[in-house]
Order: sequence, then structure tokens, then C-alpha cells
Amino acid sequence: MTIHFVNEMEYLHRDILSMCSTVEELIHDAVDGLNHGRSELAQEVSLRDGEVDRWDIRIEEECLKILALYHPVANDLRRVAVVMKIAAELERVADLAVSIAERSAGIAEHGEFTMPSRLSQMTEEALSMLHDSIDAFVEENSVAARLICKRDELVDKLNRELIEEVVTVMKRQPELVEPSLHLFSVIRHVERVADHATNIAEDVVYLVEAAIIRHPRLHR
Amino acid sequence: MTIHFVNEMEYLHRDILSMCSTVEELIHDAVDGLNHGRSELAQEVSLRDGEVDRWDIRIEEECLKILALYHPVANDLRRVAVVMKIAAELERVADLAVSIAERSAGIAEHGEFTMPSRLSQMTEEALSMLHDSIDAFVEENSVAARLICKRDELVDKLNRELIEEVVTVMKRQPELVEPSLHLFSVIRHVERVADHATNIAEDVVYLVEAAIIRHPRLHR
Amino acid sequence: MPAITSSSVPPSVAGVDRNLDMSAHPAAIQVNGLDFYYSEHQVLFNVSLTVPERSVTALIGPSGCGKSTFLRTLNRMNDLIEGSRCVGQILVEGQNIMDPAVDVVLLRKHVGMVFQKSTPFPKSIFDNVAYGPRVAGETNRSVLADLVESCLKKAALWDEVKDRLTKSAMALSGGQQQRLCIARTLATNPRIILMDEPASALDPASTDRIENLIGELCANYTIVIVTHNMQQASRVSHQTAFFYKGVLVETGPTMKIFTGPSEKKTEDYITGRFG
Amino acid sequence: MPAITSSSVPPSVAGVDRNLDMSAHPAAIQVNGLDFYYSEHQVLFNVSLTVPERSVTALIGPSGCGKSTFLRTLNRMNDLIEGSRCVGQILVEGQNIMDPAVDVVLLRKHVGMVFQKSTPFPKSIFDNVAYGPRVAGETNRSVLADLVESCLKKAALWDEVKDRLTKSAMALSGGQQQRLCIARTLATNPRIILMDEPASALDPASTDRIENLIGELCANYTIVIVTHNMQQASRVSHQTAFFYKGVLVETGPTMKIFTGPSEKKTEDYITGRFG
Amino acid sequence: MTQAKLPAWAIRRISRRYEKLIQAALFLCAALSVLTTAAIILVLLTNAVYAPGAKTAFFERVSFWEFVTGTHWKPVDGQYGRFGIIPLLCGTMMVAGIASLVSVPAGLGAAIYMSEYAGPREREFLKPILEILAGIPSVVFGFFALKFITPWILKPMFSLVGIDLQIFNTLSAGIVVGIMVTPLIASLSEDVIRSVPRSLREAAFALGSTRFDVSVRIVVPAALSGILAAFLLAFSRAIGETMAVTIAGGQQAIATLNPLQGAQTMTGFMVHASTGDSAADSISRMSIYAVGIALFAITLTINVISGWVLRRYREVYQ
Amino acid sequence: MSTRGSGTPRVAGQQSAPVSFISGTDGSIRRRLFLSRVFSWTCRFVTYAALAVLIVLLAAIIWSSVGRLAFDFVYNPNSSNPIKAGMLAGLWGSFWLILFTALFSVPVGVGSAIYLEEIAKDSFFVRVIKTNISNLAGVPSIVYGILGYTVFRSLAAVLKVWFDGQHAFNILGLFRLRLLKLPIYEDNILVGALTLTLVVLPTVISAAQEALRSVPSSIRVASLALGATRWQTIWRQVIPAALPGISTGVILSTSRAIGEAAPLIMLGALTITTMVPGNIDSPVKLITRPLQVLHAPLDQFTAMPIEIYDWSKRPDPQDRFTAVAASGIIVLMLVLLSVNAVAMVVRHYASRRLKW
Ligand SMILES: Nc1ncnc2c1ncn2[C@@H]1O[C@H](COP(=O)(O)OP(=O)(O)OP(=O)(O)O)[C@@H](O)[C@H]1O
Ligand SMILES: Nc1ncnc2c1ncn2[C@@H]1O[C@H](COP(=O)(O)OP(=O)(O)OP(=O)(O)O)[C@@H](O)[C@H]1O
Ligand SMILES: [Mg+2]
Ligand SMILES: [Mg+2]
Ligand SMILES: O=P([O-])([O-])[O-]
Repeated sequence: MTIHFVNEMEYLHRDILSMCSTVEELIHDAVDGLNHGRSELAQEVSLRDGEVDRWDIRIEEECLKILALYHPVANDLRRVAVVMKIAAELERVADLAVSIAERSAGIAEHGEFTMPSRLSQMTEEALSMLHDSIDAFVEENSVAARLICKRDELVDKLNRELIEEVVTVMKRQPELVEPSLHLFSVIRHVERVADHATNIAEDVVYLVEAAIIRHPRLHR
Repeated sequence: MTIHFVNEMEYLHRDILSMCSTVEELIHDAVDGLNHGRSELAQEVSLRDGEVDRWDIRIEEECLKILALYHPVANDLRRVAVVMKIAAELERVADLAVSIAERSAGIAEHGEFTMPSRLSQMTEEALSMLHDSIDAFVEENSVAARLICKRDELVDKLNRELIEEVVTVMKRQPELVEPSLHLFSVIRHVERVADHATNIAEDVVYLVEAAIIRHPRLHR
Repeated sequence: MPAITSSSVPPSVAGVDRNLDMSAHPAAIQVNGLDFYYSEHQVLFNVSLTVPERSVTALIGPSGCGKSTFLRTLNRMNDLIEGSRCVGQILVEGQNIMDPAVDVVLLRKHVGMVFQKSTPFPKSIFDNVAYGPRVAGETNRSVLADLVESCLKKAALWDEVKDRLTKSAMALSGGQQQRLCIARTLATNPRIILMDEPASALDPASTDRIENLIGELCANYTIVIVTHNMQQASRVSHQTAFFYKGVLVETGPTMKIFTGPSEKKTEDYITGRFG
Repeated sequence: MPAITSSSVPPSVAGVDRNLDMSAHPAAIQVNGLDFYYSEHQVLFNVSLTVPERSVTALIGPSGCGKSTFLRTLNRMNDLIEGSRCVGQILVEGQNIMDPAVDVVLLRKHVGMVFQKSTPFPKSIFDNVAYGPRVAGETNRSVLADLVESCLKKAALWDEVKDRLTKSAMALSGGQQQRLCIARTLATNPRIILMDEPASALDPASTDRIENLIGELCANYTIVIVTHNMQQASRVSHQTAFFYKGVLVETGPTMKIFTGPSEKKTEDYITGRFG
Repeated sequence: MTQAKLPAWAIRRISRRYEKLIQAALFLCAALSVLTTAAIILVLLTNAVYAPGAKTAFFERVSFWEFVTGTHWKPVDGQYGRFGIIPLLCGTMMVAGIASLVSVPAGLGAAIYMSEYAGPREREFLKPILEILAGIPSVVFGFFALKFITPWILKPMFSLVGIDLQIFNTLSAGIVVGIMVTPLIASLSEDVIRSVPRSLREAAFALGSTRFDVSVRIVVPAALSGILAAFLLAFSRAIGETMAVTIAGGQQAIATLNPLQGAQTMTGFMVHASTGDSAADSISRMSIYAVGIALFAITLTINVISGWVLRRYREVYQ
Repeated sequence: MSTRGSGTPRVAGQQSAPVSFISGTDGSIRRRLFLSRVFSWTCRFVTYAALAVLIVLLAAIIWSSVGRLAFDFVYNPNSSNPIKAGMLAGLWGSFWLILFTALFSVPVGVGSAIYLEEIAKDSFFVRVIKTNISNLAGVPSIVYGILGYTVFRSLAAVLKVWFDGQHAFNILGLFRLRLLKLPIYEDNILVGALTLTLVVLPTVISAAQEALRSVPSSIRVASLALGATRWQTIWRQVIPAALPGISTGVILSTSRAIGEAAPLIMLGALTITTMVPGNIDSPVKLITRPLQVLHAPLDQFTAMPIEIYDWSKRPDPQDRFTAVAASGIIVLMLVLLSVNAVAMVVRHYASRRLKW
């Protein structure tokens, strides 16, 4: 058993890492598109989302296969469960990337719409959270993971501020309602990317410490 | 083993059904709030979301327990996996309910903001999809589940139309930007409720037929 | 917060024993610093373990790690092995059973035992179950009949054998024989039942029945079970103790041991990475 | 699209054996409509099964369903049982082995067998492995030495025993003995190896080594293994065949059998709901 | 390995003639035992019942009825002698009966003690003693009975109660025969008792039994038929016992059930007759075959019964 | 889940009554323990009685032997003078008997055991043989004496006629000159040995069968599965594994023949004789007199137990032969003891080498 099982677990690990890097690239490209406004980007990102979807299905199949054939327990069981969850999160992040790319295409249509400066701060923060959470997963570092969960608050703050800004713009310049609405969506999406990163970090904590820290309200 | 295992599976089933009904109630209340504008609703919904979160954790724990202790295979393994996924979906639906309630509170603040008539059509459709997908799960009816997936298109269409409507309102009445933005969010949330219902339906198909039909693009 | 244990908040929907809080139960057996020797060969090292009342405790560990030996100290079956020696304290319901004044005959009635291989006596089914009460001096036929019936019922065997109580017990199938042995043990009115791999010689279906039976019996009896089968340990027990080379490496709620063991050795063992 | 099978799109990252396409392999054994009788008692009913070359086929099923009997027909070990009778066709590499012209002694060299209990001969380790070649007439000491070394290496035992080849094989541990038996079988240069619950008497660590060994051997040999242990079947095999009361109920890729079996009986059995 | 080539086993069957030869030789060895039995029966019958040709067979000269019911055994009484087997039967049965009285409790007690109570070391010590006792030739026991038990033990004992014991008496013969077969009972019974699985004892102990309970309620009943078979076998051995009885029991063939007198057994008579010097086909010589047939029939019957009982017992544990 | 609530009440109901395992708290237990102890002492008594009997027997014999036991006893021939009577003839007679008995019974016995255990399929005839052997083991040895007397002795008589007639030797063409001078007897060693062979054969067969049976069948199956033929399996696996058991069993059962008197007496073996078979009265002559060695099997004989029987029975008012008989017994027992010792040594080494 061991060799087969260890092999399977390795494959699984390799696959989830591939998926991680694909999704990271994807979301980076999508966010880049915000700043440099490439209209064909949406098309491209959407295509590559298909790849992520395939990874998602593939990893889920692998996880179920491992559960059925090797009956993992302890650490291994947690790892399989966590990989399934992370894959689902990443798949959603990829979907968000597609949405962001679409929105930024929408924004680009409107020519001289200026992006709020703090948007790039927010996206950077969210993407770095995502990256760090993946790193924490690779390193099985639950301390780092817990730190990531804290950083979500900063993103939430930026989110609120940016939305206020958008509202102001819309009120002031009704002709910019459409790009603003796109921007609004983008902001919400980025915020959700950060949420997903937080989820991944929480999963990492579970993987390492066998403790579920989701829904922190419950533990207060 | 059988008795214990069968019992555990029964508890799990009971728990996921409890969670389903809690979430359904929750989202119904939240949507009701849209029409009747009760401001204390947000508070209440948010409180009950805590309960859903507890269900979520509890069900995940039970699933992992079953995986670790009883090593289900075949139908049982699929059921456990599906229950874990449905619980996650429902938890997100509950979160959306909270958001919807918050938004409707935001809309209510603005007094005489008229809701677009098709909104209630959309919410009804989304909620009925959710309800039907849960029914399909209970009945293990994969035919019904596949039908639900189709109905998502209608919701998407309504979504697009409503958003256009909102944009028009915002452009025309900049003073209504804020409630409109809330409404915009609500529409997006409802659309996502329908998406989650679709996900649940897809899970039901997997449960019954052992076939993953997610990401239909891949199968075309 | 521990991972998958039961501290989640919603009020108990589940059955009682799922999340049995072991520490709340009084101890049926308490072993303190037990060393055990076969002649000069030490096989148990400073084992301390508390078995709560009305629970199932599983002993797991690789072959030869001393599980059976430990189990057999609990009703002093090891006395039958010459040259064996036992140091430490074993309290059964508060009494030290290592006390030389202890009467092992009484002790063994109180702490019953079921073995790996089913061992029906070559007598009728009735006589098998009635054996314990009879050696204890019970002769009243109707009392015996009632007792036999109730014990066979508890062992979920009554329906299968009620029409052939006077037939030889050797004609039963392996799984039935094993349940008969359990019934026979119940007839001595024990409070604690020790089981040494009770299902390892049975096919899955019979194993299943035995496991279910254990699940039912633990409502009234304290059960300690040795098993090689990790899945079995996980399925039937509330508490699991992992032995390795005569040392009790880790003990805790079964869920804990099976999802988040604290010792690396335990984890390696239950995930099958040993050797 | 079937559930967890390998048709997902990304190009193969995994090793070969994960998604082995069985139908592409030529058949090592092909059984057609096999009936088997012990005297008048029929224990196999119209069994048809194809075992692809260089794969592991697991036979599962409840006790007494005829797995061992089926296995033993494949190298005609059942000939040793008086009054047994076999009807149907068994093609081993295309040849019908039920043909009276078949020389069973040579057949059994070609289709090796490993038993539940390890059965080392009470001889030295070397002599154990060299036994098969010797009875076949090989006497050249250096040829034998090479053969013994290569077989022990294939059986992953060489490192453990290379310093004591002349010591008695009885002194090895259970797991080592079982690997020795595998090495001994390999020494007769078989193409097919039948294993009847080869790990059921071993502790988890030794079981593990045997399972790993099976995983390695299937690159060069066709293996058919009987097991009571569902997990084991799922772990080691490419193809699984489920027997019930002498009937081959279902056979298919192991993944399929273990996550989406098409027969209700199979599902009930693998989810442990039998009885 | 080319795929097209036929596997070696499929080509043809190798003939292994030397194996057949060896098997035939071994079969002849085994068949010898049947031949022996046939020879015994043939010899006994042709000399006792019907001899082809001359009318020399025993029952052709003496009526069967007289042989079975006659109470006098005097082969050289007058010209023809009197051939009633009852006196010999009395002697034989008395010896065997006394032997059973001695050996059954002793043998069973020893078997229980060795298997249930004695530790391995004590058993290591006791077993050879029984084996030595079993291996002592019967002439030695005859000597022991005649020269020691009778004069030094029985005679003083009986003189206490005023009974004069004869030098040759069935009592001492019976006692030594009992001693002789005790190891047989002990070891056969111990075998069956030990073949009662250890697990059964452990199970009984675990149910709160004392050692007595285990021995008497579990072990002995479980081994009962085996023990019974051992008794029967020992009884038959006692019937066939020759030298000890011949030496200690005397040579007077009288129909008596008094163990204090001497008496001749069937075996004793045969020894007596063959050491005498009667003519080869004299009727007294031929009576050996008649007695031989009786002895053979009796012991065979008992052995067959005991074998049957033993087989029944074996089946229980299979 | 069936839990507490549904549980039936406990058998005797004293849920929480404090228990005590301390002995003496319960009268019935005390009685049972007492009974148990009495029983154990009774059993111990009868077992050690066997030891007592053995000691008494040995003591009685040694004590009786006082007056005759001396070294010359083993090299004096028999004599009607109790002071001179010795056992030379009996010792040599027994030696030759046991030698030929072993030569006959071991191959035949082991061979039939192998046939029955390893080769025979279960058929009617084999079952007959098996029952037959177990029944033969229970046939009194004296019955074999009758058989030997009637068959072997008569055959020997025919042979004697042959040998006495010149034509026999013309056919054989062997040792004509020397052998002619030595008489051939009908009650010779070979006849005795053949008879004793029949006596011990059933025990030899079952001892060998036992040893073969103790070889686990898994070994046979494994060997066959490796492509060995049946005979290869027997020769290379079964016999080596069973050899220690076979040899111990065979030694012990053959040695039974040393103490047998009854069948030999039936054969008409000499009771009072000073004759040593073949006139070989010292081991040296076994080498220096090859022709006598050849003649010995055809010579008359007596045997140790026969001499003992004769001495014990000798009607002698002064009881002077008691000491002679006792001395004879001591020699016989020493011989038996040494054979047993050999068997034990074999068993010891065998059981050390082989462990299943
Ligand atoms: N009667 C005995 N005399 C001497 N040593 C013994 C005896 N019984 C067991 N042992 C030794 O004690 C150690 C522990 O044995 P024990 O039977 O308790 O192991 P176990 O954990 O039950 O193993 P398994 O899982 O194989 O039953 C082993 O090394 C064994 O060899
Ligand atoms: N030698 C035999 N003679 C007669 N019947 C036999 C023999 N061996 C097995 N059987 C019967 O044949 C049936 C199938 O036995 P088999 O040993 O093949 O089952 P199995 O599936 O291997 O069971 P297990 O899992 O217990 O080993 C059983 O009913 C059994 O009783
Ligand atoms: Mg054990
Ligand atoms: Mg089998
Ligand atoms: O053993 P016996 O020589 O007396 O038959």
C-alpha cells in the first residue's frame, strides 16, 4: 500500500500545485488587464479558465479515488479533504478572474475612465494573500496561515473605501455609471479573491492543526 | 459496523436536511425583507447565519468522521462527498442571505425607492431552484436535477435585464445611485443563489449517476 | 478546538454514545504503572490506562506489542502461564486485583473474556450458556432457562437457535459460535468484557454482526477489545489505546486518534506507514 | 462520463499503472463458463473471467463463495482433492489447461502459487528458493546462486537475508517468510502468480510490504489475488472480481467496482452491508 | 519469450515411469498387513475349524458346544481330554477385571494430573517414568508379582485377616497387569485430554471455573469417548497379556471367580501347551488354535469397538 | 442507535452494589475451592504412585538379584547350577533377533506408512488397510506366535529338508562344504525375527505414520505448487522433515521386540540351552568368523525374556533361581534402557532442529 498511496498523494500534491500556479497566473493577468486595458484579455482568460475547470474535476476525482481506495486517516485524510476544498476555492478564484477580465474589458470600452489609485493597492494585497496562503499550504505553515486570515480586514477596509469612492464618482458623473458599475463589480470580486485566500489559509490551519477555525464569530 | 455506519449516515442526512431548511428559511426571509423593508431584519438574519455556520462545521466534522472511521465506498462515499459540498454551498447561500438583508436595509433607508417588478420574478425563480435542488437531493432524482441546471439560464437573462434597468435608473437619477447600487448587489446575490442551486443540482447528479457534470463547457 | 470532536455547539441531535464524554464516566478499570514479564522477558512497560465504564476501549498496535498480554492481566488469565510476573496496580472498580487475597475465580466471573477463536464447549447450546451459572452453583432449571434465554437475546442469537437449544454448539457457524461465546460470558453476569480479536477469524458478514453486538452491549457493559484491524477499532470503540513494543504510546478518544493523533508513531501506524 | 475514472483531460501526469487500460493487454488467463464441483456439491457456477497480462486481479467475496476454489482451478491444484470435478474452459496463454494432455507439473511451474500461511520448507533460505529449479533438474551451483539472488531481490528480501542464506528459513519473521515464499515461486520462472490471501496472517507492517511487492511484481507478472480485505483489494489491484455464492457477480476496473459498482450486491458487499 | 511458442506444459505429458515403480513397491509393503491378517485367520481356521484333507482340525474332533459351555479344561484327561473353555475364560476375565480396577482410576488420575495440574517441568519428569513403566517387559512383571507382590505384600495382608493366599493367584497377576496397562491408559487419555483445545480451558477459566470445574466439567466430558476408547484398549491388552499372567497366575484351569486362587488364562494355557511336548497334530496341540481363535475374536471385537469410539470422538473436533 | 434507554435490565440487577473479589467472602466459593484442592491431591497421589511402583519394582529386583549378579553373569552360558548360570545365550539370541527384526520391519513399516499417508487415494482398499493395521496392533502377541509356528516354522522345516538334501546345494552352489557340517534348524533366528516383525510392524507403521502426519500438509502443497512431482515432494520434503520422528518412533517400537517372550515360546524357542547362535559368543567373532555369522540366522536360539521366564518358573524349593532371574531382569532392563536412551537422544536433537 504505502508506495502506491504515497505516489497517489504525491500526484495529488503536484496537481493541486499546478492548479494553484495556473490560477495565480490567471488572476494576475486579469488584474493586470485592469491597469493596461487589453480588450482581448477577457477571451484569453476565459479560455484558460477552462483549463482550471479541468484541473478542478481532475483533482476532485483523484481525491475521491484516494478516499475510496486507500482510506486515508489522520494527516492524510485532512490533506485530501483540504485539497478538495482548496481546489474548489481556486476554481472560484479563476471564475472571478474571468469576471474581472470581463469587467475590465467593459471599463476599457469607456476610454478615459481613471482607476482609483487604491484599487491597485487592494488587488496587490488580495493577490499577495492568495499567494501567501498557497505558500502556507505548501510549507504547511499554520502560523503564516493564521496571519493571512488577519489581513483580510485590511482588504475589507480598502473595499469599503473604494466603494464609497465609486459611489461618489457615479453621483457626480452619471455618464460614468457604466464603467463605475464595472469597477464596483471588480472591487467586489477582488474582495472575494481575498475571502477565498482566507478560506485557503483556514484550510491550511485545519490541515496542520486539525482545528477548524472557519467562522471565527463562533469561537469568540 | 453496519448499524453504526447506517446510523451515522442517517444522522448526517438529518443534519444536512436541517441545514437546508434553515438556509431556505433564511434566504426566504432575506428576500421577503426586500419587499417589505424591515430594517431589523439584517440583524436577525445575521444572527441566524451563525446557526448555519455551526451546521456547516458540524456537518463537515461528521463527514470527516465518517470518512475516517467507516471508510465508505461506492454510493456512500459519493454521498459523504456530496453532503460536504452541499453544506459548503448552503453556507454560502446563507452568507448571501445576510448580504441581501443588509442591502435591503440599505435600500429601505432611502425611502421611496421602487423595486423593479421583475426582481421578485427573479428571486422567486432562484429560490424555487434552490428548493427544487434540495428536493432532488432528498429524492435522489437526477432527472429533476438536470432540469434545474437548465433553469439557470432564465435567471441569468433576468439578471442581465435587471442590471440594465438599474443602470438606466442610475444614469437618470444620480440621487438614487446608492439604493441602486444596493439593488445591483442584491441582483448579483440572487443570481449567485441560483448558481449555488445549480451546483447543488450538479452534485445530486454526481450522487446518483457517479458522473461529474460540472463545467458543462468541458463536455461540449 | 480539537478537530472533529463533538464540541460543536448545536444542542445534541445525535445519539448519546456518539459523543460520549468519557471523562464524565467513572472508571471501570484503572491501570497504573503496569510492568509485565514472561519469565525474564519484559513485555509491558509502565502502562497506565483508564477504562471508563460502559464504553468500548480498543487496543491496537503491531503484532507482539503486548496487547493480548495486557488484556489478560485484567482478569489475571496470565496467572495460568508459569513464570509470568506482573508489577504495578490494576484497579477494577476500585479494588486492586493484584492483591493476593483476591479470588481469581470471582474476579473472572466479574471480568468476562471472549477469545479470538470461538471456543464453544462440546455440549449443547443450552449447556454452554448455562455453564457459568452452573459452576457457580445455580441448579434451578427454570432460573437457568430464563438466564439462557435472556443472554442469548442480548447476544442477538436467540432467534437463530431457540429451536435447537439442546443441539450441539459445535454445529453452529463460526459467527454464531462467537456470539454464543459472548452469550456464555454474559451469563456469568460480568460488568466488564474483554475481547481478544473476537472477529479476526470471521468473514465480513459475521464480523459485522459482532461489531453491531458490541455497539449494543456497551450500553450495559464495559468492553475492552484487542484488534489488528484498524477499521474495526475505529468503528466500534469510544476510546483507542495504541501499544508499541510494550509501551502505551497514546490513548484518547477514537476520533482523535484516527484524525489527529498527537504522536508521530501512532499516526504512522494508523496510516499504515510502519516498518 | 464515468465518475472517477481517468478520462479527465490533462495529459497523463500519473504513473502508468494508475490508469492501465486493461482491454489493451492480451489475456493471460481466460476462463469460460467454468463449473466446479466437490463431489456432488457445486461451488462454482458458470464463471467467465479474463485476466489481462501483467495486471493484478483481485477476487473478493464473502467467505465460502468459491474464491479459493476458483484460484486453485487455475493451476489445477484442485486435482489433489479427490472427487472434485471441473467443467468448462480455462485458457492459460491460449491453451486449455483442462486438456488431459497437459502436464500439471509443468503447468504449476508456469502458474505459481502463494498461500495464506507462509509455508517455508524446513531448510535453509537458499535451499528454499533453489527448490523449484532443483526439482526441475538444475544442479549447477553457480546458476542456482545467481537465480536465488535475483529472485530474492525481486521479492525485496535480499538485503535482509543475504548474510544468512544458509540459515534455516523457519527463523524468519512471518512477513519475511511470506516474501521468501514469493521468491521461491519466482524461482520457478512463472508468468502467472496466484495468491490466496497472502497477507491475511500478517500484521499491518508486513502486509504493507507484501502489497508493495505485488505492486512491483505486476510489472512483469500476471497476478491473481484472493483477499478478504476489501481495502487490500482496492489498494493492490487493477481489476476486481466479486464472487457471491459461486457466481461471478461483477468484474471491472477496481476503481469502478469501488466507487460505482453496477450491481446492487456488489455495492452492498463493498459497503459492508451484507448479512 | 516469443508469444507464438506453445507453453512447455501444453505440449505433452511427461511419463515418469520410475515414480510408478516406487509407488507399486510401497503399495506392496502396505498390502503386507492385509496379508498378515489373512494369514492369521487362515491359519486359525484351518487348524481349528476345518482342515482340508485330513480330519485334524480341532472342531472336527471336539464339539463346538462343549468347547463353549464346558466347565472343565483338561487337555490330557484320559485319551481325549476335556475342552470346555469356561475355566480359561474365568481366569482371563478375572485378571482383566482386576487389572481394570487398578488401572482405570490410576491411569485417568495420572492423565488428568499430568495434563491439568503438572507444570511442564513436572510433566517432563513424570512422562518418562510412565514410559519406562510401559516399556518393562511382561516377564519382569511376572517375576515381580510372583516373587514380590504375592509373598511380601498380599500374603502378609491376607494373613492378617486369616486367609491363606496361594503362591499362584489371579489377584497378584491382575494387579501387575493393571500396573502394566496403567501407562497405556494414562498416555492415551492424556493424549485425548491434551487434544482438548487449550482455548476451551481458558474459556472455562474465564467463566469463573476452578481447576476442578475445568477438569471434571469441561475436559473429561470433552475427551470422554477418547478416554473410553483407552479403557477398552487397555482391557483388551489385559486379556491378551501372556507372560506375567503365566508366571504369576499358575497353571490350574479351574472354573472359579476367587481371585485368591491360581487360575489359568487363555494365554497361559497356550504357553503351557506349547512348552509341553505333545505331538504336533495331537488334539491338545490343536486346542491351542481353538483358544487362539477365541482370544483373537474377543480382542478384535473390543479393539474394533474402541477404534469406532475413538473415531467418533475425533470427529467432534474436525 | 440502541443505547442506554432500550437496554434490558442487568441479569442480577445489582447495578451499583460494591463488588469484592476477596477470597473467603463467599461460602460457596470456599467449598468449591476445597473440592478443587482435594481433587488435585488425589490425582497427584495416583500419579506419584506410579513412581512408587517403579521404585519398589526396581528395588525388589535389585534386592532379589543379590547372590548372583556379577560380571560373569553376562558371559556364562546357562547352567542348572544357579551359581554358574548366565545369560550369554540369551543376550546373543536377542541380539540376532532384534537385528533381523529391525532389518525386516523398518523398510516395510516405513514403506507402508509412506504409501498410506502420501500416495494412497482414499479408496475402499486403503481404508481396509488402515483399519486392519490399527486392529493388528491390538492382536495379542501370542497369536502371532501361533502364526509364526504354523507358517514360518513350517516353511523353515521345508527349507531344512531342502538343505539336508544334496540337490539344494547343487542348485545354490554355495558354501557347500562348510555349511553342510552345520545343522539348519526349523526353530531358527529368522523364523523368530519374522514372527517378531509381524508383532512390531503395526506399531512401526503407526509410529512412522504419526511422524509423516506431523509434517504440515502445507509443505506438500507448496512443493507441488512449485512444480515438483509427487515422489520428489515425498523424497525431498516429507521424508527429511519426518525423519527424526520416524527414527525415534521406529527405534522405540522395534525395541519392543526385545522383551517379547510369548511368541517366541509359541515358536518353540529353546528354554534351556547353552547354545549361542552360530557359536558367536563374543563380538570379535562377528568379524573373524564370517561363515559362522552367515550361519547364525539359521541356528537355534534362546532369548533374554525366555531365560528369565524359565528361571522364574523353575520349581526350586530353595528358591535358588530367583536371584538368577532377577539378575537376568537387570541385564534385560539395562539393554532396554540404553535403547530408550538412544531414542531420546535422537528425539532431543530432532526437536531442536525442527520447529514448525
Ligand atoms: N506465554 C508466553 N510466554 C512467553 N512469551 C510470551 C508468551 N505470550 C506472549 N509472549 C511474548 O510477549 C510479547 C507480547 O505478546 P502478546 O501476545 O501480548 O502480543 P500481541 O500484541 O497480542 O500480538 P498479536 O497482535 O500478534 O496477538 C511477544 O513478544 C510474545 O512473543
Ligand atoms: N476440499 C473441499 N471439499 C468439499 N467442499 C469444499 C472443499 N473446499 C471448499 N469446499 C466448499 O466449497 C465452497 C467454496 O470454498 P472456498 O474455499 O473456495 O471458499 P472461499 O471463497 O475461498 O472462502 P474463504 O474466503 O473462507 O477462504 C465452500 O462452501 C466450502 O465449504
Ligand atoms: Mg494477541
Ligand atoms: Mg479461501
Ligand atoms: O506382552 P506379552 O509378551 O506378555 O504378550
